[in-house]
Amino acid sequence: MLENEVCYEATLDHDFLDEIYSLPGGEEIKRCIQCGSCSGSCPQACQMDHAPRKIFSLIRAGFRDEVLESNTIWLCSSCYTCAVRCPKEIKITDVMYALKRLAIKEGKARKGRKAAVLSKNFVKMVNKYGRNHETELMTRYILEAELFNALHFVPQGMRLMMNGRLPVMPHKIKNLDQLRKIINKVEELGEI
Amino acid sequence: MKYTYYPGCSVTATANLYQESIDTVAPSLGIELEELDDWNCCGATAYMSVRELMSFAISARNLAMAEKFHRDLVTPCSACYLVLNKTNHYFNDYPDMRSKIGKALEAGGLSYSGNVRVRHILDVIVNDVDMEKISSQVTRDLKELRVAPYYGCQIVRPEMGFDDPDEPESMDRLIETLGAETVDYSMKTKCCGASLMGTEEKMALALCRDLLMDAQKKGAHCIVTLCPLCQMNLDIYQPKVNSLFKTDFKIPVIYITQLIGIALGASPAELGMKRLGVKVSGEMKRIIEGA
Amino acid sequence: MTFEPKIVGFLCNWCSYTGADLAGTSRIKYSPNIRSIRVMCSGRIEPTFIVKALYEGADGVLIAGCHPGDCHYQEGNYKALRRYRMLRMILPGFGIEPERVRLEWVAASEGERFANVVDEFTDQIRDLGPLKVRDSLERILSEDAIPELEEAMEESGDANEA
Amino acid sequence: MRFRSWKKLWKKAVTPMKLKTGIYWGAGCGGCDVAVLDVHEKILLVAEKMELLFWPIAMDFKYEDVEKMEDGEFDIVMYNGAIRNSENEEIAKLLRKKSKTMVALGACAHLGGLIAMANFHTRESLLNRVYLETESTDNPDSVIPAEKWKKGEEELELPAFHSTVKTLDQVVDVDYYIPGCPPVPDQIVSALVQVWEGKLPGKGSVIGAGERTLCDECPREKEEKSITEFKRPVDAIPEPEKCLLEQGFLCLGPVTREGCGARCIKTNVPCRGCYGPLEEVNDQGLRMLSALASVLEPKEEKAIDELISQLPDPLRTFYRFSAAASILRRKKV
Amino acid sequence: MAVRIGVYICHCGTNIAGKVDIDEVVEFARGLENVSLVKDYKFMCSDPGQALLQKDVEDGLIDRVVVASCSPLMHENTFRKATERGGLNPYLFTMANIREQCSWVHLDGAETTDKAKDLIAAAVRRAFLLEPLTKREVPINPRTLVIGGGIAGIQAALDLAEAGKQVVLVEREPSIGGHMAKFDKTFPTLDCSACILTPRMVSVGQHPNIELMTYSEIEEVGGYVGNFNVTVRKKARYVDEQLCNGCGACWEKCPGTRVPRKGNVHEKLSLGPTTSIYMPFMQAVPAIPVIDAQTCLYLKDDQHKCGLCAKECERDAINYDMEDESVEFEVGNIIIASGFQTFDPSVIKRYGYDRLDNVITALQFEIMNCASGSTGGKIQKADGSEPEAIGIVHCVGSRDENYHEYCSRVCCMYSLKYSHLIKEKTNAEVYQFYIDMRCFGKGYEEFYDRLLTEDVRFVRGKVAEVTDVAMNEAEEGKLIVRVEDTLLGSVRRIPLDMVILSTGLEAHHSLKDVANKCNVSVGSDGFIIEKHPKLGPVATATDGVFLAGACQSPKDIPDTVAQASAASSAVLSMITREKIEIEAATAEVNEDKCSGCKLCNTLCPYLAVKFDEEKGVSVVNEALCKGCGTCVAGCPSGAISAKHFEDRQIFAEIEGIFSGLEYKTVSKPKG
Ligand SMILES: Cc1cc2nc3c(=O)[nH]c(=O)nc-3n(C[C@H](O)[C@H](O)[C@H](O)COP(=O)(O)OP(=O)(O)OC[C@H]3O[C@@H](n4cnc5c(N)ncnc54)[C@H](O)[C@@H]3O)c2cc1C
Ligand SMILES: Cc1cc2nc3c(=O)[nH]c(=O)nc-3n(C[C@H](O)[C@H](O)[C@H](O)COP(=O)(O)OP(=O)(O)OC[C@H]3O[C@@H](n4cnc5c(N)ncnc54)[C@H](O)[C@@H]3O)c2cc1C
Ligand code: SF4
Ligand code: SF4
Ligand code: SF4
Ligand code: SF4
Ligand code: SF4
Ligand code: SF4
Ligand code: SF4
Ligand code: SF4
Repeated sequence: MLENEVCYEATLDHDFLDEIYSLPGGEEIKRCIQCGSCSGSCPQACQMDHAPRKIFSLIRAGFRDEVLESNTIWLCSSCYTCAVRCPKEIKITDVMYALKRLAIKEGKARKGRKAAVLSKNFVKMVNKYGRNHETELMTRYILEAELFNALHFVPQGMRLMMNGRLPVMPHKIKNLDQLRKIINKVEELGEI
Repeated sequence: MKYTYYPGCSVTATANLYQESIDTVAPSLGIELEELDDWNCCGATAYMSVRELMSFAISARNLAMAEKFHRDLVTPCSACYLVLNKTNHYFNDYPDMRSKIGKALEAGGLSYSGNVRVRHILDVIVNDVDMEKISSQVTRDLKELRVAPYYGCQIVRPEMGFDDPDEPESMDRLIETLGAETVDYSMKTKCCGASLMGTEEKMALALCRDLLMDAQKKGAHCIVTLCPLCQMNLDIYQPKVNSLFKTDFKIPVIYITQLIGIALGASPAELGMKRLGVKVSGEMKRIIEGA
Repeated sequence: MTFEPKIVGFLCNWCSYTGADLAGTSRIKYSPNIRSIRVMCSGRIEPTFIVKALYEGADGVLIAGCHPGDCHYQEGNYKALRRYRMLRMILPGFGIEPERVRLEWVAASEGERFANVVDEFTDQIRDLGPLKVRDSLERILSEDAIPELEEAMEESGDANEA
Repeated sequence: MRFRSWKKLWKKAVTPMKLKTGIYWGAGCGGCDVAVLDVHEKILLVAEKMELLFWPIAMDFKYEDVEKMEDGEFDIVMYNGAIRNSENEEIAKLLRKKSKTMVALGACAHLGGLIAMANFHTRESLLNRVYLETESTDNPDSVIPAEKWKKGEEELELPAFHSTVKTLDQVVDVDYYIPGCPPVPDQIVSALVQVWEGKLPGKGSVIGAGERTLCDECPREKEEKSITEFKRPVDAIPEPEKCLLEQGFLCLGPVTREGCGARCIKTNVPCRGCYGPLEEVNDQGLRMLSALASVLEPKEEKAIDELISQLPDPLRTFYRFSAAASILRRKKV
Repeated sequence: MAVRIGVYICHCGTNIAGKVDIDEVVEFARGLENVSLVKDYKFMCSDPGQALLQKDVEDGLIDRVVVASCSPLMHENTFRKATERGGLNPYLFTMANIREQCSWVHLDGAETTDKAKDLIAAAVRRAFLLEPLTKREVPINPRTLVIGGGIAGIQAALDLAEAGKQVVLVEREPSIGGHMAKFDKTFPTLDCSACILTPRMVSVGQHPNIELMTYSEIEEVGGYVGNFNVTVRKKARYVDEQLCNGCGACWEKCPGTRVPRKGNVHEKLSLGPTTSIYMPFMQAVPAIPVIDAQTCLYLKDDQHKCGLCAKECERDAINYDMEDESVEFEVGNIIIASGFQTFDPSVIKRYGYDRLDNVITALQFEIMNCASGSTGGKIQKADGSEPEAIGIVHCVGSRDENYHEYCSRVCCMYSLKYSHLIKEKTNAEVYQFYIDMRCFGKGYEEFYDRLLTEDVRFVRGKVAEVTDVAMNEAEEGKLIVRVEDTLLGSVRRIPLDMVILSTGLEAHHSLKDVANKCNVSVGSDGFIIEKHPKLGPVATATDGVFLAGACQSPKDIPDTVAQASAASSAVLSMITREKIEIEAATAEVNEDKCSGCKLCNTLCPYLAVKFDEEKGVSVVNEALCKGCGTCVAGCPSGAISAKHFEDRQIFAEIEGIFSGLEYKTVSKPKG
């Protein structure tokens, strides 16, 4: 829709801006002046479908799907460079997180499938043990997302293993029950 | 000086060499770290990508447990440092978050009032420890060693207040205190790709390449870092960078606490040096061992 | 007959009184229930004025000043705001609904707004009903009252003479 | 306001005859009577100048005896306590009739005093609370005292419990006021001296106190004020040298007449306002509210509300002693 | 004697009479206490209407006047004057507004008449308690103080001096001229800055009506409009202004270095000599050098090593023992024209200022480009070579929440100016990195248009960073600007030889202090707050203190000069009045009641309430008070009263409104 076509207002989602704006961390987004300081600063900008600045203009115009389906949000490495430089103090990185969550929730994370798989498994690890278990995490990730590419991960794994940096057994925290109660309570309260 | 210590998951696994060196040097610096009992994963950046409130809630469990000690909470991991601080920020500045997190903690029999100060171990070393005390303990002459301090992202950004987000200098100062020479290069706060290494490897490798290249060009013998993820990307993936970009980097990437240990005369074994992917060799080896 | 409240307005000279005048020059009609008193600045308005008006018979009191940032005397309106917020806190203790006192910012150009505010406020007070503080006070006191001494003594059988 | 030493004043006192004096106790705690006793050895000197005819707390003298007196026979009557019930009021009227000078002694007679905080309640709720609801009440039959009580032959009449606490001057004409809860003994003496020296100010004046507010005699350092938080003395210990208000402790000194010697302030406790406001001030509570609100720091409605919500019970703090003398006087029903 | 109030009810044609039953109201007014006379008339404001009340006053029939007619904002003054003409104090008059706030806004009916009655009753009660007030006038000292000798101060001082008025011009630097003296060319006309400025500077230096005090600072300002007392500290310049003739012999031999050398260039660009004794720039006024005591070999320590300049000076003008000196004088008005300073970009670390050679500020570029500057007007890199590509980075420190939120207004234009100047002098490519191009003045858009044809490369985007890390051959040894070209949507890396940071304008570091001393406030942006953004842009909330130039907000030279002339004409209008009437309805502290609690001390917007330490009470300076009454409502002792708006007067009005009800309260007059 974005390319080579007239964009009809009726096809846009004009509540999108307010939706993001009302999330914690999104409170400054309406003030973006499209200066491009964020895109200029972003180490991943060139690989992104839309560099951060454009994400904000898309949000403003109501291009909901374009934003949520873009690879942009999955290429953000949380370096926060954009956020500290933004002249309007927009918490760009936090907005990226919000978009990631929205994309996962709505099943629009196609381009971020791998990252989403990694993240989801990470959550599983933490919920299961209370801590991350990197060996299991990587194994699960490879099985789920990179099965055909598995060999690719071997050299690094080996290098870690040989230097005694990959634990075999997970560490379970003692009061896992407490952690689960907290998690369940959040589930019950609902996200913000 | 006594602190509550939050190691973070990586330090117990892929970054165990970091922990080893911390254990070795902390006593000499007069830093007493008491590990927070039964701490859990802070959620890192991954958890936050799936569930926000939940990630803050589990992260706050640690803060709640730490609060009763009335001491600063110290972590060596930049990601933990960021996440715990961010939890504090969202907890303290967004009333809705605060009340929900509060309720969740309550379900676990905990409560938190938002008053734990979370600090990175670098902050503690450069700001709480007397620099002269460190320099007086230096036994190895590192004057010829050219060290490229690599700060990475999450210790200085978003602005945490103990150093400049664009031009941090606390580690530079520390390196000089240890008698080594800092290499002034522009990439010291540029991103290494972080967790993208898992999902978008090529992109992350390119970032590592730029970084290694700049450090090498400016004549660095080694890169010093303070984040498990940075260290892994630059160290374990260095061969991959070489094969992909036809480069020939052999730059050891060590932790700042390892460098401190070296300067103070600790043995490589005590510092976990043998666990490095890219081993110390050449000029650096000569300087360290020759001294 | 429906109850017609009496409302006292305290208006600052520069914005609100001028705004009220503008409603006049523009011939905008509004309820005749308000009687305004002009002061130079909303910062001059003391809580005693408001309470005094309620005591004397007002069913509602409107305070109006320049919008924040526009005060002719820079910050008088902020002082008015703070006094107003505090006064609202204690009025219920005297059995008076805080809604009977209202603070509004009315600019010199807001004649229509002034008229609307008065209409709205009048309706609101009309719904609340009459206040009649003094009525209430006098009624209560008369229940308490004992006859003047002389009468009392006479009634009790001229104790003096005994 | 500086007072001359009472001794010097004493020597100059030249009233030929002893003043016929009465002291009466209305609805009060008895503190004012004790304050009169607290003049200690000076009470003897008082006795030299005054003939105490009537003082129920200290001597036997019946109401009938008063009733028998000539109108205006008392040179001076000092009435302490507020008007709470019909007896208080009746006797106030009687004493007024029998005295040349009527003095309201103490905060209760002057302003209603502490007990006038009852005016924020109705008579019914007060009686219910006291006789039925308090935690320590044991009243299985839910008896509330009646004004008339009859058992067999015996008939007992209790004074009627008024719905509204009044100041003395709300029921009789008052010539002078001696403020304080309780008044400072020295001040009582110096007020009496004024009486027999015949150096009284205009009718209706406050005597035995200063002409400015307490801040004037308060020894603390005063600076420009900007209040960002409120604290209670239980929350923190005030710095001893600095103005309490500036530290966030709600001190009523600015709206309270001086003369007490800043008793509370000197013990690091904020003034609670017992000496009442100055003459020009119509309503002590509102005046304090206005002054206080003027110097709060925040400007935004939310921040203002947040700050003032830290005030513990503002109504009763502002009107601790002066509810009955305020413009509105009581809760409207 | 009993008070006799006269009530005059106006019909205003049918404006009032059409809605309000005049007869009924007249009847009602007659019944009011203390009213001894009631009249109604068709047009009270007409001459016969005024004569009506004037005569009754003259005849001694009444001693208080109430007119029930239109709004006081309309005719209060008219009737006050009539009252005064009749021989009564004008403050013994008051009005009831039964037109704007009654007949015009309500329907025909009993309510409207009732309201008119209430308003009249209120006015009558108020009139009963009114007190006579005397208007006071203070003379205006015709001398004016101008603080700051930039183009704003120069213009204002000359305007006044030309009109024959005395001016004292105080400048903190050794020479007047301000920023403009550092420029070579000015936008948009590109006229030579020195050519237009120097003659004015000289006129200031020579004008018989201007007393010039350079290298001086304001120490204290007391008093009020028309009568300020000023204390100025003249800093020691170690050169006697009377003796020196500016020959320059001293600095030619001076071994001290104010601006040291680094390689073959100076560490800092400088307009004047880089020695310890120096002239700020060659056209300086006064043309007297000054010794920089920090670097002078004689003055910097007790060794007194050098002393060469004293030997060189044939007129014995050098005086190493000179000390700061205090001067006091009186003026009637003050114009603050102390300008701005530029933003220090070293805090934006990613732009590399202070770290990377050839990253310079706009002001440095101005000096570099100035024919009399240290490079002789040559645009060159730190190593002396000519740059091949220059980038100009807009909005440095401006429009950025991390630094200054506001737009600095002039940097877009001077950046364009630089493009042109660079193109004129070198073969370099020029890049403009901008967020928005703000060219709104007369001839500005045309200037932009012209630059578009001069092959300047425009890139819309805020520069992310300036780095020296080369990614390819072409970038080797260059400064690289990384920026998103937002119009293309792609990130660009542009290799350059020189980067000019268009630093914004910010309030001068001394401005807050000057403002404090002059009793005016600065806003959150640091600039002085004008009286009204539209209608009082040259005045301040304090009478007698005016503003000109960039101390009010960033502005360019045309706006600065316009404002300076406006300020001087505002001052002239004050001076020609000779006297100024001071508000009579002011606040007043009853010293017998004030406890010195200081609660009121922060309340007055004009700082009119001050604490008198000696008496231990607060006092209102009536010359400063404007009668808002804020302090009155704040005083817990009731020690402050608002003349003409006293508590009891307002209480009486309230009682009046309700006097129709069964119960009545009557406030008593004072005493
Ligand atoms: C890099 C740059 C280029 C510019 N180019 C142009 C241009 O081409 N065209 C254009 O129209 N505008 C230009 N401007 C804007 C122009 O500089 C201003 O409009 C003008 O200088 C404002 O004059 P001023 O007198 O208000 O302030 P200033 O020029 O700053 O003068 C203020 C004077 O007051 C003195 N002073 C400061 N504080 C005190 C004190 N406390 N006591 C006594 N004296 C004090 C200062 O020393 C100074 O001499 C440019 C600005 C900059 C920064
Ligand atoms: C749509 C619009 C919105 C604006 N909004 C704002 C705003 O929000 N804020 C702001 O600051 N500015 C605003 N402006 C700008 C503002 O209108 C002008 O700055 C201002 O009106 C200029 O005032 P003036 O007296 O110079 O001119 P004018 O307002 O044009 O007044 C000139 C007067 O001269 C009379 N006149 C003309 N020729 C002759 C003649 N030959 N003989 C006698 N009389 C003559 C005209 O009839 C007119 O009464 C706005 C402008 C426009 C067009
Ligand atoms: S840096 Fe901030 S203001 Fe600029 S484009 Fe990005 S989000 Fe918008
Ligand atoms: S935080 Fe994300 S979007 Fe921002 S600069 Fe870093 S990678 Fe890019
Ligand atoms: S406010 Fe209280 S503490 Fe402060 S000066 Fe007044 S009496 Fe003293
Ligand atoms: S300080 Fe205040 S409360 Fe205490 S005795 Fe004095 S007047 Fe009463
Ligand atoms: S005395 Fe100072 S100013 Fe003079 S020539 Fe020597 S160094 Fe220069
Ligand atoms: S004038 Fe131009 S460069 Fe200066 S702040 Fe405004 S927009 Fe930026
Ligand atoms: S507020 Fe009143 S009592 Fe206090 S210092 Fe000011 S004038 Fe005096
Ligand atoms: S009335 Fe207003 S202007 Fe006058 S002194 Fe008081 S606060 Fe200041």
